[in-house]
Amino acid sequence: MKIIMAVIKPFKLDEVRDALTAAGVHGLTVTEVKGYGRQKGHTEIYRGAEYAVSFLPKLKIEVAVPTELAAKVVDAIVASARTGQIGDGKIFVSSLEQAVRIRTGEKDTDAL
Amino acid sequence: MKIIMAVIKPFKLDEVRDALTAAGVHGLTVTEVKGYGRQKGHTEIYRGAEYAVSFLPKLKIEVAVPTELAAKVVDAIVASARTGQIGDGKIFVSSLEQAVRIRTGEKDTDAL
Amino acid sequence: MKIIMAVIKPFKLDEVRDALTAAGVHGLTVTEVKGYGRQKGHTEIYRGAEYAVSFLPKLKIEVAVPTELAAKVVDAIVASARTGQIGDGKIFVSSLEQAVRIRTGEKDTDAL
Amino acid sequence: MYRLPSRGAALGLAGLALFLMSGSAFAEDAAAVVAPVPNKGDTAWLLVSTALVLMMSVPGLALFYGGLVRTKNMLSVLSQVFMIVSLVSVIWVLYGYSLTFTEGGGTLNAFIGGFSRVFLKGMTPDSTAATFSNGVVVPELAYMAFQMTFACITPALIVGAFAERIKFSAVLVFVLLWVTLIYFPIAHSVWYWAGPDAIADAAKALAAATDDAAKKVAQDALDAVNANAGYLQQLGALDFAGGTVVHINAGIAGLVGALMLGKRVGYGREAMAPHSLTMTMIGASLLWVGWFGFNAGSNLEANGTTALAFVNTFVATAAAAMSWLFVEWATKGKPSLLGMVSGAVAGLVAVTPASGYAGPMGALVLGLVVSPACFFFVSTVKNKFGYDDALDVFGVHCIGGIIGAIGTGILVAPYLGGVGLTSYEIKPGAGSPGEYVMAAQVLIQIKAVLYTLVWSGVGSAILYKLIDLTIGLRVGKDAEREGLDVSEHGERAYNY
Amino acid sequence: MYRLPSRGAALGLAGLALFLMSGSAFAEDAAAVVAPVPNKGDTAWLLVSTALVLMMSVPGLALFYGGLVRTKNMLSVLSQVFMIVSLVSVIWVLYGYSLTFTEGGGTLNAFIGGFSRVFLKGMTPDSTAATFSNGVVVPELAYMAFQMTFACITPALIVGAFAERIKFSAVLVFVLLWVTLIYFPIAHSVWYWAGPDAIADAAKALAAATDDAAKKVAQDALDAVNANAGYLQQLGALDFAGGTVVHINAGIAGLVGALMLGKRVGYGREAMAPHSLTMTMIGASLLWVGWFGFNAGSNLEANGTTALAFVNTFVATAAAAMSWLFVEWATKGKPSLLGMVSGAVAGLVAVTPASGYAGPMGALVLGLVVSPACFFFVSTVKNKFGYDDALDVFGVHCIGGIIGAIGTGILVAPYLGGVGLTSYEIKPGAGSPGEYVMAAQVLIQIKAVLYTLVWSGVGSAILYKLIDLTIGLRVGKDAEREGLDVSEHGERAYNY
Amino acid sequence: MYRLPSRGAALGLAGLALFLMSGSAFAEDAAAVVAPVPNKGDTAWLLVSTALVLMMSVPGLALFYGGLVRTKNMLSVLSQVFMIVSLVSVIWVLYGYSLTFTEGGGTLNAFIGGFSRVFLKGMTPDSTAATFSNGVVVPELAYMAFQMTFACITPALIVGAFAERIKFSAVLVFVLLWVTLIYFPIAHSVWYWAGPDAIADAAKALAAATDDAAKKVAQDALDAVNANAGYLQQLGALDFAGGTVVHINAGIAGLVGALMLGKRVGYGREAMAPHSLTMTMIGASLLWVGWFGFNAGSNLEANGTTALAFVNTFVATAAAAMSWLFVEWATKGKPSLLGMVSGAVAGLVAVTPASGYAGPMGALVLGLVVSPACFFFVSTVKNKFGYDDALDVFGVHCIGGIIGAIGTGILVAPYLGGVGLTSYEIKPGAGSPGEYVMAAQVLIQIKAVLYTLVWSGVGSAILYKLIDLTIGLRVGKDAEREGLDVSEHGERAYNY
Ligand SMILES: Nc1ncnc2c1ncn2[C@@H]1O[C@H](COP(=O)(O)OP(=O)(O)O)[C@@H](O)[C@H]1O
Ligand SMILES: Nc1ncnc2c1ncn2[C@@H]1O[C@H](COP(=O)(O)OP(=O)(O)O)[C@@H](O)[C@H]1O
Ligand SMILES: Nc1ncnc2c1ncn2[C@@H]1O[C@H](COP(=O)(O)OP(=O)(O)O)[C@@H](O)[C@H]1O
Repeated sequence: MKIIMAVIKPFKLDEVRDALTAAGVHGLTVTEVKGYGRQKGHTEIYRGAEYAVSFLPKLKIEVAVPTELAAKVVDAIVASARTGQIGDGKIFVSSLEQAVRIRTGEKDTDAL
Repeated sequence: MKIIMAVIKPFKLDEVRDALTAAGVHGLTVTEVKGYGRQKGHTEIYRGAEYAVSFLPKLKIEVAVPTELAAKVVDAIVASARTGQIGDGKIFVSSLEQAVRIRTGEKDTDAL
Repeated sequence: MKIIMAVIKPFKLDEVRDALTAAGVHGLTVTEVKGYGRQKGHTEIYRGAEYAVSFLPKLKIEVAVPTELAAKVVDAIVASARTGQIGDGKIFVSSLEQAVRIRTGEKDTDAL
Repeated sequence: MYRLPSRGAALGLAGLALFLMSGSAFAEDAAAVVAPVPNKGDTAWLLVSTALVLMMSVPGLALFYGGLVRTKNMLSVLSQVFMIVSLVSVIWVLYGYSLTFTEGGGTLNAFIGGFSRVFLKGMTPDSTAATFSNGVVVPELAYMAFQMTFACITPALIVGAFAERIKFSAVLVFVLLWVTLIYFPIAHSVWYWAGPDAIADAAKALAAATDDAAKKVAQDALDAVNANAGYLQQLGALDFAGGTVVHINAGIAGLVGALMLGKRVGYGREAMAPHSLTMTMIGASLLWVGWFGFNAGSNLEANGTTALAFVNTFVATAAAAMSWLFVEWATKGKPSLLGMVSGAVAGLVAVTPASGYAGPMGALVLGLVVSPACFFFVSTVKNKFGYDDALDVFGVHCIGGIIGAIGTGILVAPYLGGVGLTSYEIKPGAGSPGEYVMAAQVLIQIKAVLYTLVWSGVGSAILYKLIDLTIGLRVGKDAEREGLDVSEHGERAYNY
Repeated sequence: MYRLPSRGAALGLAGLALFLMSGSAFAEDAAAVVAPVPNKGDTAWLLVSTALVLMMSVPGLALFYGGLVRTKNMLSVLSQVFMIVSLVSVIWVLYGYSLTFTEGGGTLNAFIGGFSRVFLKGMTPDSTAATFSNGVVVPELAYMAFQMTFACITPALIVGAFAERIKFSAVLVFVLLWVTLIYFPIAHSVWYWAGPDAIADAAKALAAATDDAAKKVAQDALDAVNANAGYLQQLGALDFAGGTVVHINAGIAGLVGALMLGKRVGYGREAMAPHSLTMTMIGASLLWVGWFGFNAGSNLEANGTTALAFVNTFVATAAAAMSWLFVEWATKGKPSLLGMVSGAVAGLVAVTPASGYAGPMGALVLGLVVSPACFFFVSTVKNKFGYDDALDVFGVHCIGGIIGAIGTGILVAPYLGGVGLTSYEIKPGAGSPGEYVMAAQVLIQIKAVLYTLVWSGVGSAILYKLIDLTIGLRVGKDAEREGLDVSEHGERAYNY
Repeated sequence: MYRLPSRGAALGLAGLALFLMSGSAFAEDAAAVVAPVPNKGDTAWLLVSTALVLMMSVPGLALFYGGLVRTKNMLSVLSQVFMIVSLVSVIWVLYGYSLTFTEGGGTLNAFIGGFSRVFLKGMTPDSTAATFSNGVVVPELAYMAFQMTFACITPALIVGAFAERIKFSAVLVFVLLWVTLIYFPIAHSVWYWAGPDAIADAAKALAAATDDAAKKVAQDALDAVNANAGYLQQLGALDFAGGTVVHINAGIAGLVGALMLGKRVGYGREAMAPHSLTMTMIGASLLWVGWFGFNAGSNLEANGTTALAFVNTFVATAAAAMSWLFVEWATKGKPSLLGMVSGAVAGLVAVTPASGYAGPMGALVLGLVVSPACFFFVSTVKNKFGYDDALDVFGVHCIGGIIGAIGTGILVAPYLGGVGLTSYEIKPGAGSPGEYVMAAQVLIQIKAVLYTLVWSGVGSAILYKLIDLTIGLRVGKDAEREGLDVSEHGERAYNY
């Protein structure tokens, strides 16, 4: 199994979710994160103090999939999350050794 | 070493923490996340607009453990986080190559 | 490639970011988390009710790097995030199989 | 707070001036001819006070309570308070005002009013209501609106006791029944009377009576006027702005509700920290500000006594905030904001019945005393007995109300700086000091407290039971876990 | 709400007393000598009302609206409202008050005032303005300030319609033009008149005229006084506190704006849930509290009619909150807080023109009726036609305003508990019941509604177009995605 | 704002009417017999104003400041403000009012009052206090309460300067000492006088004196009355509502505190963005609304001058909000909400001393001028000198206060639309225009500013040092990192 972690632009969530569902993924976990990268941020001024804000709001999606689905899922994310502008985000794929469904105790691909 | 990531129902946190402590784990990291899965969400209506909310609040627990403790920890989570109802969550286990304690620079199992 | 996850004290973020940039890292992702460990928390009292708060605010940094950079990055984090006091945090290194830049579809080290 | 049967014809200022110019002596018989006209300063003050008391409920109380619950129940608290205010104000104009402030039938009149003002029948911009001063009236519509806000906030206070677990529909039905069967009767018992001018007129007639037969008739008439009052009013209970009517009444109803609904899921096991003490602080501050309308507005006029009630409200609150702070600091090690604002509310509650009667130093002492008592209840008694009075309605409002009610009987003492009792008979046409015996007054106050505790406690228990057996009081366990905002209202408070 | 040319010399109370003491009869000619002095109760009330109406805008309306947008646009809404209030109050003292409440030139006077009060020229603490009552005046500065708050809040209402996408600079320019070309003329049309004393004086002169020639002259003078009024005032349109001037006016301008700016990026596709219903509830509550200043303050005096307007405002709001709740509960399955507070605002809007005219039961019915209508517009009509009136300015303010304006024509009926029409001619020197025919009055009300819809609708469209062609109305797509807070103001609302 | 020794016997309206009816001439000797009674409109206004000023502190100022700190210090700010208000109001009734507004002993009287009103001794609902008008009084309790709110808010303003790092206990001890040794003396110096009636009586006696000996005696008596006033009052310094007493006083104390406590950990290195500009905006709005009580309430009566102070407060604020906006827009590229509300507060500060003296156009100019000055201080001077005046107490309140104080000396000029100076001697019994020379007045104003800067600056420095050496001023570094909410109060503001 693989665990795929993708950092995307927040407003792309619904599209990505739909694409993943279409790709046969039934569950995922989303976290609000701040990203730092090539995309430049903005400056905020509070009275005298100026702050360069270089961390931008992003969403991190984590989805565990059977190995054979991994490539398809990566493609689905790329297709649905892309706007073509800097800051679209990244996908990171790692191997996953074990998955357990807490409710049933089912293991591995049955648990996904 | 293994890094175990578990998605659980928020109100189960204290029980899981206690179970992990009992299993010999001394540290863990928790993140507020939103989960999408079999558990169905709810509908919110704001004046004319209806939104189907399918992302539900969950907590993600990350805990790094020596390999030999991994199975015990997984069991402890399953036992303490289970309510038997849909949405209890998942556990994902991956291998961890290195751990460092920032304060001391200790490495690997010493760092946990 | 490696994916490095570090849990640090929140006010150390800017220093760590600078250290990472100096080490040649161009992007990272940050999450607000709560940490439980040796560092003891505090007690909160709300009228009659006392709560022992053992989860403390931390930041989790995730950064994907080419394997050859990993050690340097770990050292940079240790150096910049350390205060020498309990609760400075941990660094966890795992192997990363694939990285994709969503905007361009670039793969692996090109994507970082 | 008293109501006089409205007078049909209110003359304008010009009329008064004409009268003054008429050259005739300012004789008593002439005075009887001219119905008093409201002073515009009084009217302005009473209307402002009314707005202030509304502000106490929404957003004041709603935020004070809302900040203390968990995020997932924020909207449920706000909704309950907002809808209670709406519901009760509609009930009030339909029949509540009439049942509370008009004369009821025969002996029933001691406990409940009648129907002469149902749908505000016969009330016009010219209708007037009595004040505490002879010859001083206010527009009855203003008086009605002012009293409306009291009827609105009292049941809203209750919901804090069973927050985070009650059905919204149950709240509405409960409040409808509760104001009708508990609040209106108690308010009538405490506040209904014939007004100072009726007493003065009867007393004057008595003084003017020459032969014995006429004296007897006049005495009977005076007795009838005095008997035309609510039960606790007849007893002589002092409650300037609602210690019994509002706080004890709501506080005991809350406790009973908390007991009958049972504890929240996870109570005592899971952390239930307030989701936003910022909101609680805003709410407490607005309660403080609005409470000037509540207490000083209860004088109905804008005079020196109003200023006294205002000052007392200010000082008791400040003193109580401080004393809670120091008690908490000493016993728990840290002075908390929630402690301060809880103390402030306790002080406001305690000074409510005393506000127009005590002197400023008396109010200060009352404030210093009430907080430790309430603190003890919310932090020790509650934990000991284990009832889940979620937002301490009993510990703060009922206990604070009792201390205030009894304290009023003490602090009204002229030798303690209080204003003493006022008699409208000794010098008819002007209030003058009546006889005051502390022990006697304290006893009366205790009776009024017990009367309220029993009527409201038992009555509320019956109502809760009734609702539980019909539509049900409590949401399901899953709905409670999910939070009432989503499960009952289909919304979330925050989407940051 | 009317303005009287200020009187140069206002005597103090001592002067009045001296006059009263002079021994001469309180004759009409003597009365003409003494300029009326403001009653301090009236002044206090009017100033409090002014503060309350400011509180409606900031923080009230700002929070009500702000809570409904997404986090990233919170500050933009707060900024727009705050700056509109600031900008318009400066414009108001520079020339707005003059254009609205002084006599304009010739026939133009039906539509716009003149320049005699530009920069508040000639206004001193002693200047006075007329009220609805003969011989009763208030300090003109207080009257000016009160009216200022109306001019401030009206354009602030509009911004809800095109929230989350308009340029800040465009808002400022639009508001500058809009108040000048739309608001001041409409307010003048509805509220400008010569005041009751001018009518009374002319009517008295007519009554005193003996021969035919004199009668004709006097009649002409009376006609001139009556003609010295805004167009809709001359028509006889009733708008106690601004149903047409404020709500319909702003509501239609909002709709046109929403149409011309187009939908928000992602509208209908992305979730746009309110970021903080807590803030919305605070805002709605403060609107309710402040609206007493708006409606009851519009009586300018503190008397029984003020109390009536107060009560009507209270009751209509409560009824409307309840009726929205129940309609929503029935049709959508859950009673939401946003529903309740939307209903409350709809009730406040509807009762605004009627507040001093209807009886409390009339107001209650108005409240019950307005919510279902507004609910239908925001939940059905809007979705059907697909315009993005982001915060339902049209659905609540315009629709609610129309129902209120027409309802006023009905509910003013004495046989429905209303106060009827007032004539200042029949008994010169005292208002007395004028002739009322429901159908005729309703027709007048409809005319006033249409007049406002057309003037404001067309006028606003032209202004939007103009701005779009010059500095541009809308921010870029990226700026909109990022949120106006950061892109337009360089700040974020929350850094938790 | 001045206090008159209270009069034992206040007659009711009936008494006044009787007097009017007595047929005797309204002669001066007769007038002396009848003690003036408060007008209910004045009383209503003064009490409302008092409530408004309390609202400025809690929740107004607390939110304004609280929103600007980081989440972890939110409750500490709210707690400090709330407890300062509580503490100072208790001190005020115990001895503060007496020290400020009664006659002190001998030459000391120029700087501090006496003990005749300790514990509010001898104060009853019938006690009255003087206003600015001859023969017009208000209930002394209302006056006392109004002034109390000024004493409460002034030290609360200071805490913004050293927010996020001071010990809670240090705040309490500092404030206790500071109000006693700095605030009461300065308020006495500026506001204590014998009242207009005392001057009128003495002036009348002088006018009535026939021979030289009697003239000398009468002149000496008049001089004594005039000398029975605070030092700056004797100088002739104008401070309508507290530019020196409140804002300069607090502003300089804040700066000294910021310097003595040192910078926050991480200042200049870590981002310290406001945690909730929403709260700051709510706070600023409530400050605006409440400030009408502060400024227009300071007239004590509800008359045309009150309306003038009200209008000035409104207009200066709006103008200052706009001018900050445009300066910031021009220099930093974006118009921020924080800028607008900072400007609004600067405008409120500047207009405070001028509010009852300037004309509306003068107030407008004052508003336009003050913002750029304050903006320069908070964005350039502060960065340049590197002091950590966390919430810009110095930059806004002290600088704004200085500009207002000096501007008052200019804008009071009748030829600039101001009301000029008032003399109570020229026409005894009625205020009339006194002699005004701009240069002289401006010099007096500058003296008053310097006096305040020195007294408060030096005095505060000594107090800080004292506390630092005893209980310590600052929390430990870890406690500061963790945030004062948890480390000092054991709570968190938000648990979302
Ligand atoms: N090396 C990295 N490790 C972890 N996250 C990264 C890394 N580089 C970028 N990111 C994440 O990806 C987001 C987008 O990256 P950015 O360089 O701004 O644009 P792009 O992906 O278009 O090249 C960042 O905001 C950050 O959250
Ligand atoms: N494939 C997956 N990858 C990552 N997280 C998942 C995945 N499937 C489920 N989850 C997480 O687990 C939670 C529970 O899953 P759900 O299907 O609702 O119930 P259950 O675990 O009882 O089958 C989800 O809310 C989501 O956070
Ligand atoms: N086994 C673990 N797995 C995951 N996170 C951990 C683990 N142990 C500690 N942490 C994280 O590291 C943080 C610091 O750990 P702690 O034991 O308090 O101090 P130190 O790192 O100095 O030994 C914790 O707050 C927690 O977030």
